Amino acid sequence: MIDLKVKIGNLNLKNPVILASGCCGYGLEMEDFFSLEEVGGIVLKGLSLKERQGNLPPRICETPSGMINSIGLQNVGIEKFINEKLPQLKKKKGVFIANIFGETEEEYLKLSEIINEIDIIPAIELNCSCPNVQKGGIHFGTEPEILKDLVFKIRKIYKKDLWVKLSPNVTSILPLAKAAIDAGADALTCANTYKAMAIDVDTGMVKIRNIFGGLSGPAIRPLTLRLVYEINKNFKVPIIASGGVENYRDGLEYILAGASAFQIGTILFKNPKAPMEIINGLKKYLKEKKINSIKDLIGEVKTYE
Amino acid sequence: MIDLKVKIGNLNLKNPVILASGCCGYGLEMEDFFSLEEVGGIVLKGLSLKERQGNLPPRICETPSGMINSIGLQNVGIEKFINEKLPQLKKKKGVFIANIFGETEEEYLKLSEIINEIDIIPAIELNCSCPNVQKGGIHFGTEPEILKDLVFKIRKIYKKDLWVKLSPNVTSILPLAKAAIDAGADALTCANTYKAMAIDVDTGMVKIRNIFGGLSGPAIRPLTLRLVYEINKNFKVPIIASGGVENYRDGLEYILAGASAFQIGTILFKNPKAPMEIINGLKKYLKEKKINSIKDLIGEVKTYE
Amino acid sequence: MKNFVKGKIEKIEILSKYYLKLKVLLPYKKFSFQPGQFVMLSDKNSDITFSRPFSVLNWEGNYIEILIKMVGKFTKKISKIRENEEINILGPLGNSFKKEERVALVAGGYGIAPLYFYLKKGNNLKNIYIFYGGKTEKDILLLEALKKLLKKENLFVGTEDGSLGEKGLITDIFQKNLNKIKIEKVYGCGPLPMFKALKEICNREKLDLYVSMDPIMACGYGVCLGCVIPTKNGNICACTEGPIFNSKEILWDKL
Amino acid sequence: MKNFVKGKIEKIEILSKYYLKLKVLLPYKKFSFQPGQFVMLSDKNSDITFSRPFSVLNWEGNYIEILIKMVGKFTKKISKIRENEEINILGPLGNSFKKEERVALVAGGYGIAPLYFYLKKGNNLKNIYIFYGGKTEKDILLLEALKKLLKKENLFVGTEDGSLGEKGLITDIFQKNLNKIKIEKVYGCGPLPMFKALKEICNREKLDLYVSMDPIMACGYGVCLGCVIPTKNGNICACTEGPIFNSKEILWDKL
Ligand SMILES: Cc1cc2nc3c(=O)[nH]c(=O)nc-3n(C[C@H](O)[C@H](O)[C@H](O)COP(=O)(O)OP(=O)(O)OC[C@H]3O[C@@H](n4cnc5c(N)ncnc54)[C@H](O)[C@@H]3O)c2cc1C
Ligand SMILES: Cc1cc2nc3c(=O)[nH]c(=O)nc-3n(C[C@H](O)[C@H](O)[C@H](O)COP(=O)(O)OP(=O)(O)OC[C@H]3O[C@@H](n4cnc5c(N)ncnc54)[C@H](O)[C@@H]3O)c2cc1C
Ligand SMILES: Cc1cc2nc3c(=O)[nH]c(=O)nc-3n(C[C@H](O)[C@H](O)[C@H](O)COP(=O)(O)O)c2cc1C
Ligand SMILES: Cc1cc2nc3c(=O)[nH]c(=O)nc-3n(C[C@H](O)[C@H](O)[C@H](O)COP(=O)(O)O)c2cc1C
Ligand code: FES
Ligand code: FES
Repeated sequence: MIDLKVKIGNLNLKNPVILASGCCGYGLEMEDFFSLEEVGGIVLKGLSLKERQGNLPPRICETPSGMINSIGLQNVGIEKFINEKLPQLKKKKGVFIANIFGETEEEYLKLSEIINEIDIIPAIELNCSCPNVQKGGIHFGTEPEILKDLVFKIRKIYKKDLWVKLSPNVTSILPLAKAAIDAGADALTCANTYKAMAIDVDTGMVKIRNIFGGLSGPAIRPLTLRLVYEINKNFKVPIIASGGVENYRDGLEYILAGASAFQIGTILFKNPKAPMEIINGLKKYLKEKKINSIKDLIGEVKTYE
Repeated sequence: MIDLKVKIGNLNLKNPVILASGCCGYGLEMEDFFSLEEVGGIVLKGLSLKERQGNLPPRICETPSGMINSIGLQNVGIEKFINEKLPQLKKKKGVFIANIFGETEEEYLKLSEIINEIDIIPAIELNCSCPNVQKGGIHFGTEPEILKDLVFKIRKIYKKDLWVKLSPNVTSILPLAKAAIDAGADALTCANTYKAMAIDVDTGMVKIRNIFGGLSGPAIRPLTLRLVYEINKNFKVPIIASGGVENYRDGLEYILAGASAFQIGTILFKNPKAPMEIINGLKKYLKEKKINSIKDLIGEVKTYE
Repeated sequence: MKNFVKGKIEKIEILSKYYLKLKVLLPYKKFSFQPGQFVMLSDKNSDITFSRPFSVLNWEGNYIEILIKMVGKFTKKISKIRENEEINILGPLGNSFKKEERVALVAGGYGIAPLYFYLKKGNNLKNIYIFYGGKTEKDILLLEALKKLLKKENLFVGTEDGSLGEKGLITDIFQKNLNKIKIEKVYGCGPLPMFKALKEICNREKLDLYVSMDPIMACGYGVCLGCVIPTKNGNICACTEGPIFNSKEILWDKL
Repeated sequence: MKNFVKGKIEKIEILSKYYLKLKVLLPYKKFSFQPGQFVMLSDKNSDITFSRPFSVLNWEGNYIEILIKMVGKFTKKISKIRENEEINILGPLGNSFKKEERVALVAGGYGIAPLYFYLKKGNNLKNIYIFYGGKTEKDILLLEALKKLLKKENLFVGTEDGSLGEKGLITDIFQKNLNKIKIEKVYGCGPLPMFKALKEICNREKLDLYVSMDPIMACGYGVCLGCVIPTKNGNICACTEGPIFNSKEILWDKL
């Protein structure tokens, strides 16, 4: 029997395929394509304390093997989430993880407190790396001391699993990984999007109203893969990779580099059934290679002597 | 008459299309495809004091819309360059720029001194950002103080134009840009490659023997474009963009973002005639838009109010 | 229920220099399309990140037809697809044009697609008028089919260079003929400048205007939040709550 | 002089499940190819970063033929190219096999291509032997053409599963038949494991071995330095100073 189960901190996941935050709505949108319990986990659209309208369009543009987004963290806010989305999610099986962000420490803490009480949510993913919002956000993710402080305070309030999603827009990711681990993170999500821009040469206009946005998609996979590898070489923490996975082979690159699971985001826009294809691909790969458990592959990349 | 001329520091270039270091050999290799004086400039393969064999293969691999390289700065060394390549270059017309790197400050200084005496080379491009070599290289490019010191010392020795090629693998490029400008750089090349890796999931091996290499090609264009834009917003220095230009439209993105010229590297591998296509494309664009000089486009990107 | 399936190219027809028509066989019959709804298309070969939205031009039984203007990466490559090859289809998506007794349809360019479908599915076309414009005659498509559906008095065609129909902007032609027709609503489908002119006319004439917006979309099913239209009720996804909006709701100056 | 031109696909022939043959029309006659030389191919549609190296299988007048094994991104897509479509060609590239009187050619897989070209261009094939191996009969190509060129005694075919010719590794077959033939040199073209076995045999038998290496290449004309082979004289570009190397020069354990 092929075993795709993985463990992230205290969480046992059916398989290592997790839907990335901001790319699968509140999970419910995916139900037409597969049943939500089929995937390892679903990270919900980033939640803030108050409802947010996000940025004005244009918010997205295509780039070579990727895309830039500057949604501006549009979301219904925690209250509406609890009143309108949660009752629906409660009817589903599936592992739902809350992705949260704030513009102040207090916001983060309040959100964590509230989500601590939601029984169907076993983990929080802390988005401290979103490059889209002018205020807050970006600071938490690039300064180890600030990050450590934030994670530490949330850790005291929040009793379940805490994932910290790192920003890749740094000279070295290791001090930030260390800060999060030292402050008590159960796992690291590596990583968010890369700060980018694009220009329409026909009109001379920036393609994103906010000028800058975050680059995602296959283009960034080699960059994030190196980050995952480096973190794994230096720390013992479970890693959830996120960046440019389109198929099971891309996911395996991350597993071999040291990730215990991987998220899929951008590919969902073109192929909402990608998660099922990836799960089947992983099963087939393990079978052909006569490997029983995907756990046996984590961090097993070979290098030249 | 369409005018493609641009000025970088004290250098007048025929057009803004420059061949990137490490992607066009010593220039001579391109002669089968166009005559060397047709392009704005040619940055020669990175030179070190001593000949270098570079890394063992595999050194390159393809990635989505890009590639990773870890050549390890293989080159003939300055002596052989002067004895074997220079006499050939002297017979050609064309703007040849030396790209140099060292593992110590002394190496950089000695190289600069020697190149200062070569009359056909009007500028040095300082490679302080190559992520491939374990010793040296990387340090100079990520610490503003170290960079400033290095550029300052070279500036005193080297009398012609000095371009500093920045590393993009930093939290913010602005302190490094400032360091180079303060120390007397005539122009900034923005930027080198992004640290990356890839794994062959069939064999479980890293695809690059050295594990890490530098990502180049269209995949990185949105990332480097944002760096060029940021530098241009903050400083008055001439910028030479480098990253993922495949056609005239890509080059124009950089010009609009604030670059005075742009380099083309990776595309040469697939299309050695790309420089000519790009020059023709620029001419056609300016003609259609009824713009006389490409200089009128530098930094002219429009943003939403 | 949205379906994500592989359709089979049954026919590909080049209509003019810029336009082609695809006939795509759907794998089963669960689909049901209303006029104004769209599908997202993608294929294995064109290296796109986003799937691409296209209005349904016609739906019958187990196939749909799509009218495609060749403007960029995907639409130019799709012209090379061969019959029997597969294409990914996600649909049906979005809201639709409500059936009305007295309505003027104003179409520009590929905007004809959903409005043609509207006519096709209508049963009483007596008081339905269409104003269909383009730059040149090359932009006017399906004219024979339209003539079969509508009486001459109900069909207004215009081109900017006068190469077909009346010369002028279709919105001007619409304005000029308003006194001849009796309508309650206007459905618009076309480029932004057309909408802006149309909106002025409808405001002045106190006509309800509904427009089908075409922002860049990545997913088409409400998860990327890339396709929002700024409205009085906030930023609203065109793919799930549009693409058809009451013109009065839209904050036009924020577009 | 290297030419970078657009060739026109004159014919595409699927030879077996994994192999196809392209006949490409060159735009002019400046080209001249020696056996062992290669070209770099690229096209507009497949989203590749590197152009791809392929040996010349045959060159006559204004066309070349290329044998392609469908293994990945580019080679699988190229199988969909249509006649009269264009393809970018850079060539001629690399060194070539020197003409010899008494030589054994050992070919595995697509390694047959340059060796077939060598035979084609040779005039006295009396003392030239070819050992041609593959996994199964599906990997053995051009057999009829080879039979036309060579006498039966000079042609050795083997497959690992015995489905065609002798059963076994072609290097074992080579070893076994060495006493029957009189040669001075060996030209090898095939996968790395074949080279390693061949090298042992040739060392033992004191035969000069030349091998055609196939590292990953990006440019093919000496500017990327991606294709180096570690040799006693340092890291040497296979595209400009190879692809054919004296086996003794190569540092095999560094590959
Ligand atoms: C609800 C909806 C229905 C549509 N129906 C049709 C239809 O029936 N027939 C048809 O031909 N097209 C239709 N479109 C537009 C179509 O989706 C775009 O033309 C297509 O996505 C362009 O893809 P491309 O890869 O060829 O162009 P790209 O290479 O992506 O872009 C080429 C140019 O087109 C612009 N562009 C890209 N997407 C859009 C867009 N959504 N709207 C306007 N301009 C765009 C780009 O900014 C660029 O300047 C519809 C769009 C929407 C949102
Ligand atoms: C001098 C030379 C001559 C060649 N002659 C021929 C020929 O006549 N016919 C032919 O079919 N092939 C030939 N090859 C090999 C051919 O270049 C590769 O098979 C091709 O580049 C693969 O491209 P792809 O996009 O289909 O595969 P990719 O998707 O790029 O790769 C698929 C798999 O093939 C491997 N691969 C990629 N490039 C090479 C390579 N250069 N050598 C070995 N494995 C590789 C990859 O690692 C990967 O595992 C030659 C190579 C060289 C260097
Ligand atoms: C449109 C869009 C919206 C996103 N929103 C969020 C978000 O709300 N919170 C977050 O932590 N990450 C967000 N991300 C980042 C993704 O979760 C993911 O980490 C990133 O896109 C890289 O993975 P991918 O290449 O598979 O998309 C968003 C990404 C995209 C493309
Ligand atoms: C194979 C290869 C070798 C390179 N060697 C050098 C070098 O010696 N010195 C240097 O400064 N940059 C070097 N670069 C970086 C390029 O000059 C260029 O800045 C980078 O590739 C981004 O541009 P591109 O996307 O157009 O290739 C090299 C890049 C490649 C791909
Ligand atoms: S297109 Fe993705 S939410 Fe509308
Ligand atoms: S393939 Fe580029 S140097 Fe040989």
